[in-house]
Amino acid sequence: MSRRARSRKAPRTGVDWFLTFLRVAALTVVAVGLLAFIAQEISTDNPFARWANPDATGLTGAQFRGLIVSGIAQGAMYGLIALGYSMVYGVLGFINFAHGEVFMVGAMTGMITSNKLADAGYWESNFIGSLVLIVVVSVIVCSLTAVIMERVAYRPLRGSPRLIPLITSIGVSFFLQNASVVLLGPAAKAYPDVPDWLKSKHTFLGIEGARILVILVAAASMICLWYLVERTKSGRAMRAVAEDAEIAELMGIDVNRTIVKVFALGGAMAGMAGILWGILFRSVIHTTGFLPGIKAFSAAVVGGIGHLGGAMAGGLSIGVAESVGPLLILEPLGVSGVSQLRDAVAFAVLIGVLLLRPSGLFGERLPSEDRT
Amino acid sequence: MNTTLPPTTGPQPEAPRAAPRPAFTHDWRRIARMGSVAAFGQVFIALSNMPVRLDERLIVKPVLSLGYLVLLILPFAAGYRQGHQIKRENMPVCAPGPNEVVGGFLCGLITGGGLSLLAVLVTHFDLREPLVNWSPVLLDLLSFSNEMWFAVVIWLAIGAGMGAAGGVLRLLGPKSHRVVVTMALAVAGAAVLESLVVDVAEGLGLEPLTDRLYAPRGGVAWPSALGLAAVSGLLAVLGRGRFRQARVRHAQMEGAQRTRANLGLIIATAAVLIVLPLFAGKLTNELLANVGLFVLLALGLNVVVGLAGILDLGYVAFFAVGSYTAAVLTAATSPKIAPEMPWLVALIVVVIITGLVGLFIGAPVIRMRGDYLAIVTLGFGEIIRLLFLSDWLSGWFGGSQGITKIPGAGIFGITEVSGTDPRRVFYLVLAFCVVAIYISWRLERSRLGRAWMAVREDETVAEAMGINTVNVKLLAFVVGAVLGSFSGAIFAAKVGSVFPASFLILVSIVILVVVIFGGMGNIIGVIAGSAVLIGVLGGPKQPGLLAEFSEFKLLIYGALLIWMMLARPEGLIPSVRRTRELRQQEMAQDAWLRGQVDDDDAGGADGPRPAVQP
Amino acid sequence: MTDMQAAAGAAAAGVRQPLLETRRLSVDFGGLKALDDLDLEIYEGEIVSVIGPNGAGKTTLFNAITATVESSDGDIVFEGQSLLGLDPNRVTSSGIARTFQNVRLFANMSVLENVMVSQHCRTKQHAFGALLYTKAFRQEEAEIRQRAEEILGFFGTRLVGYRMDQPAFTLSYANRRRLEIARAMATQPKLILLDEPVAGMNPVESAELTGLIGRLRDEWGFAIVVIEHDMGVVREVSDRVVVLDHGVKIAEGDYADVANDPQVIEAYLGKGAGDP
Amino acid sequence: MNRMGHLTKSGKRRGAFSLFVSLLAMLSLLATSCGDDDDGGATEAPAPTAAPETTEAPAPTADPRGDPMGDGSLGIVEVEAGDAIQIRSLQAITGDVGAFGLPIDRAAYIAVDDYGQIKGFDVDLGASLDDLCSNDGGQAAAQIIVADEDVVGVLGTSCSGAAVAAAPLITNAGMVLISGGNTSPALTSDLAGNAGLNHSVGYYRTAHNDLYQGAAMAKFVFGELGFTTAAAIHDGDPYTQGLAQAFADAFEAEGGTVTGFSAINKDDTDMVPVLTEMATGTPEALFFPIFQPAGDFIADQAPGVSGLEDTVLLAADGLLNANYLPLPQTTGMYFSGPDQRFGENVNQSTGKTATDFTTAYDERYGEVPSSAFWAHGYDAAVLLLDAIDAASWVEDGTLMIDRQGVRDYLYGLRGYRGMIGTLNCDDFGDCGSSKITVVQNIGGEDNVEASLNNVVYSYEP
Repeated sequence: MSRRARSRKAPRTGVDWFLTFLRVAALTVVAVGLLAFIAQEISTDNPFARWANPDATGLTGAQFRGLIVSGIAQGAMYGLIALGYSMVYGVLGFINFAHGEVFMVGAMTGMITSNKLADAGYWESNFIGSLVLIVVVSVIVCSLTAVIMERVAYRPLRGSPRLIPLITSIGVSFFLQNASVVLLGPAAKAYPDVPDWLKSKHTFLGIEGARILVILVAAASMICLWYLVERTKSGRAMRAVAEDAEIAELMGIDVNRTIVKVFALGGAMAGMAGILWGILFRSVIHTTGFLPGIKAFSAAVVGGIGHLGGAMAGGLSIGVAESVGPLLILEPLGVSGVSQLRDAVAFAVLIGVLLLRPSGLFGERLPSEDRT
Repeated sequence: MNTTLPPTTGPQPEAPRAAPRPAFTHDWRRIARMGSVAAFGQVFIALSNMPVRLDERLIVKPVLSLGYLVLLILPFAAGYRQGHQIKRENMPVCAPGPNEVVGGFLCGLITGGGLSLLAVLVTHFDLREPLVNWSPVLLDLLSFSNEMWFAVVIWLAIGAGMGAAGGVLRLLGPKSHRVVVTMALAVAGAAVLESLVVDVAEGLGLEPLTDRLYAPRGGVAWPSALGLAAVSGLLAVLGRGRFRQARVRHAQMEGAQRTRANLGLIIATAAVLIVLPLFAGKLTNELLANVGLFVLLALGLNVVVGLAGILDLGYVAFFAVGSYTAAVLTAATSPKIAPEMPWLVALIVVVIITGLVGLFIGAPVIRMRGDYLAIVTLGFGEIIRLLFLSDWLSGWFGGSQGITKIPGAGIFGITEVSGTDPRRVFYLVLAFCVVAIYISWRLERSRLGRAWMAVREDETVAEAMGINTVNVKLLAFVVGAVLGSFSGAIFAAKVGSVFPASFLILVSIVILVVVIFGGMGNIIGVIAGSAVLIGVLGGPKQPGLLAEFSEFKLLIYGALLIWMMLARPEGLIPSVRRTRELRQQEMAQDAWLRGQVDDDDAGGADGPRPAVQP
Repeated sequence: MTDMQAAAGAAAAGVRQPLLETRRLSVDFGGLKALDDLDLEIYEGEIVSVIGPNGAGKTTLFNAITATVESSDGDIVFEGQSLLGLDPNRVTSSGIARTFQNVRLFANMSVLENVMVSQHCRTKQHAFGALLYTKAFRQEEAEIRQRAEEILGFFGTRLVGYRMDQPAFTLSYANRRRLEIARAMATQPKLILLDEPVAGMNPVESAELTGLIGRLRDEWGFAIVVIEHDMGVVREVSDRVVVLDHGVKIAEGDYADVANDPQVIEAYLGKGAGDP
Repeated sequence: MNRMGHLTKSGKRRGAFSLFVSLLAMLSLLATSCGDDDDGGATEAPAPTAAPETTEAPAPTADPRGDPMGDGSLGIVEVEAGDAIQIRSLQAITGDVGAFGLPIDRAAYIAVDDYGQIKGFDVDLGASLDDLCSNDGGQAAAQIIVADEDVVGVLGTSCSGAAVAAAPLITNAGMVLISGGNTSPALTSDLAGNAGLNHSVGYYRTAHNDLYQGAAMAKFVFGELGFTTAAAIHDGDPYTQGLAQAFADAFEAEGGTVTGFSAINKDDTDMVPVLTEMATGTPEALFFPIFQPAGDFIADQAPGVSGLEDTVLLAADGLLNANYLPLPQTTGMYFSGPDQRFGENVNQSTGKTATDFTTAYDERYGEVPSSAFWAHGYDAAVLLLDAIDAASWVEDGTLMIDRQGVRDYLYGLRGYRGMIGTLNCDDFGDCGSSKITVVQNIGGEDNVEASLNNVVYSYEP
């Protein structure tokens, strides 16, 4: 059903007409906003620029670049988290809602370890070593968390109606988030200060070092993961299970083990993202995982779920869209206080993509039973 | 092997009982595993500060506080649980004996060991950073204000004792079992319901009674606790399981008899709900009103999730739209909309607008796969809250300053319902709950309701059977939205102000927990779920009877959701249909074993009707 | 059954209009042609069997007719109206019902409810009727129920009695197949598409069902298209047999003609499977 | 024993009703027999049900009153000998806002202890209630409070949103609500003699009105720093939005230009978009009266955004705390807030100074107060106790408290020397000292105290 292309047909029912209207309206809003923005950039005295928003000022090149870079850095983290969603969805066909919390656990672990290291003085004296250490610790902790989660909450539910594991994962998400509150306290917790080269803006093209680091590490992780999944035996097992678990089992693949590996890998990626988050924003709180988690899932869907490259691309799209969207499209349209609507823009991107291209930018790769 | 498998529901067939197992042959790994899991849980609870906070709440004064109770329950449960025998076909069930007690003892010992270890660690290491509750206060609680070694010994002893007690519970016959459970429930219930009981007793002029029952400043006084236990134990003995019998009888009733019985129950419940608030004070009425608001929300979500099988995580959007529409239309202070409408008139507009918003949100999402739909609705819920919050639309909705000075809900000029009089709010909520119950009850048993169920079962086939799944699902979405908006409109009139902060995603999740906990697809279950969760633990911003839990409320909600899904996915009070769905394999097997499945070679179905229906 | 008489009259007059007609119907699965330029006519009151080796495109044909998959080319005409572009539910309400190869009941609804819910497209009462509990609503509910019981009664004692209130998943395999047919009947179609109705049944059961298929046409006036592997059943029920291979119609005619068609024999033998 | 027999004989046979009756009988029997065991609780305050009744009767024309305030129009609360005067504390004590409300809540307990008895009667604060920093939370908690008709006054709330819903309930019940943390102008007045939208008679506060703080910051930026352009960011909280708006209005009134006014969400971490939005107006100063952690990110990321490199960062009391000031990126920032130079201010009723208070606080809770309004909370509590003292008299060993008298005392308050300075209540319940200071952060772990005292501008209307 879901694969049925409807493009060939004209709208038939009221719902179809409405959806067509929505698609057109969404595209119109984006187009008009963008045009007004471009008009603004050409000249702020332009009547078209002033049409909706008389106070419009436009952006300078440096500001625009800043927006894009911050969007990419943020999006790279969404992408890393999205990989976990995408892999689990690809294999088990359900949203592990709690994956965002695994990311939070990673950021928290990093915070605790780095503060201990800072107390011991090692953080200042050997920053790179400390960084590697906290990454290792956080990756291990996150993988473990993900694996335990799978064992305790999801494995007993395999084969039950679809919504059941989804609801369970909402429970797990809630539990982890609030466990962090009661164990670690509700206040935001800071990472120790990072060296100046991460904060300085003169590293490369005036981009902050931390953002470059985030983008590089995310890219590297992505490549490693891609290699693991596409080029190794375990990776083949994963893809086989994703394709059809029953047949994979018949072919002698240990499905449980493979699923555990998928969770562990997803957890590792989330742990990595958690550390990057900590390095970039240097503060973590129990809700750190929730919205980024949902946006990361949106990213996975936007990219085409089950598709690794798609997850990354989706993450970058959502990151950049929520970064530039408010100023590029909403402000020229005369909306005030646009930054407040950032999350709304991110979700609007998700809805828009699903409206225009239901299987995501790169197409879905789903377990066989979900295709029909 | 699978310990997470729930015990099957319904009465177990009486299996032949073999002689008790010897006292010291155990599945040691099982004991070690259960003990350490429980120990881990103990340490988690201790470090979550729950015992310290809950220590303020006395159950039996001065012997037992809720704080210690939560620490005692785990070793007890572990001890009880390890005595559980996995039933296999043709395997005789061993009669319980010393084996269970010894096993419980060991299990409890390991569990208690967790806290003992914690006491040692707390003394020697300082982990206050990052574990905020790693403090001398905790040690003080664990050691009963003594030295560390005392804590070590006492928790080993307590753990072992509770574990053994759990084992002993296995030894008891069903009758003593019932008596013990009744006694424990009576005392715990009296303690939990304290403020409610006191409040109602005051209205009935029974203060002398409650003054004796409860110690000053809370908790059941220990002599009263003993008395209460004695009385309830006695009642349990005298009752001889009549309650259960009555339930079984009711379950077996049919046709007119059943209708009569149900009618009787409904009338009795209605009478209690109408009369009780008259005698109860503000406290009880406020509680009832809050529970009622959530019943309304949960009934609405139940239509969407329970009947049509659409997991809507942005349900709070409709609550918000209902509240804001009512606020904008009725409040004189609201920006933009000038003529202030009476509440009832506004309600009509609220219904129309929420219906439209339901359509607007529903149309794009309704064709999506179930789990995409969940996330996208969540996104819509957030978008709507952000729009209400935004500076951009603050000219309409007040932005972060919300809308205040919302007048109460005037009912035909007879009365005005506002937050100052929770009793009236409750009656108003009650009236709407009745409407909502009627709507969901009638729709469930109509052509539309059947179509919803078909869609929930198999959308492709439903479509192939001529059901316009898009329209049908959309209608479920809209009906749910409208029911939710009722709650919103009452909420606005009750609180007298609306702020975007009342409409976080959290609310959606809490409503979902309520529906799941109560039993998806079942009206009675949903009501019971709200009463227990919202009434006792409290809602997102509403205190419950156990206000001390407020810090841990969400944690408990999360744990409850997981546990419910693993152990009892059909909920507290399941709908028959839902149970079937979730336990299809088990039930099909059972039916087969009981010979209910027709054997085609043996001819048609005109044989004798089987005695028990699944 | 005046329709039938009219159709028969039309047939006699030589201007026999097919009930269902596919014109150069093609279905494309990413380059793989599951159906290729298929022309097919089904007339009123006719039982047509569609046979062919596995993967011949039989179920795809059903799916294309019921709009479960999108056809890439050609046209499907039912009673003179094109079905292209209709949603599956509209196809059903225009008068085509189907069963599924792998029985797909509403497992947790009772037997009776399964049949009642399938009358959805033939009934009108909406939410307001149910809420106000109007006379029309009650009347319609009673009618739905009565019709459901009547349909279930068609299967003898198999599905009536206490079994009507049992959830569908408790039924035996054969009864599930029967219930599927009952459900299809409840949509009040003119044409029923049966996808391997006797698959997995023992000989006694399949003989019984074969009889039922004939009665479906005779007593209820449905035109029927059957996909079947059991050649005994095919011989028994078919007025006409259509043979598909690789999405192409390779033969058409009565059973004897088709069974002796060299192309058909090759299609089966060439696959090395089955014996026509 | 007769009734016991009744229970065993007939309770068995008759249905549920007789069981119920027997249960009641049994309970009362039990209760009478254990009646003497209550002495364990004698030193503790009585349960609410055992507490005395409120008489709605008109005030006695009696002479034993001395000259207490009030005319009895709102009823008299009678406290019998041995019972305690009931007041309550309603603050945001859990969650992330707990850091703000908890010190105010604790201050109330310390104040009650410092104050001692009133006319020989103990004061009971009961268990703290949580306003959850929201209107619905505030209302639910207020409902619990007003269910107990013996309560005279309530200390709270922490958040203005909670007060909006709680104040009408509490003041309608004849009680007073005194807040140490609310600053919204809507709760009192616009300072020009017009009652705020949510003003209730019987509501008071010792915290300043936002309008003062907005004006103070605006005057500082325009007058002292000499800037003519500024931008403001809030986080969607009623408090931060109100303050940012007050600043923007005041700044324009001074003659400056507000080049940007926008908002973030509390959960946001990447501030580049909002900062870029602000940067398009190239403001000389950026005011963000928000909380942590969002405040950390703004201070951290602002210098990196093109157009804001040299913008001066300004924040308010929400960030003026020991967690924020040591952050390296906040060095040099300006913060407006209530005047925290309590110095040797002595509360005239308890004789305590701020130092006494913080010592006591540390002794009890093992930490320093985590927000700026604890002293306001302390003064609020003492004001309530003073008002009760002024409006009460003892009659036949019973303490009579005139609810109207409590209000009269508070509305008439002039020149009261509190810990936060001199308190005067206006007709709308604004009692705060209204002294606003702007401090500049010196920076570093060890300079928090010094930074708090590094006042660069002070404002008093």
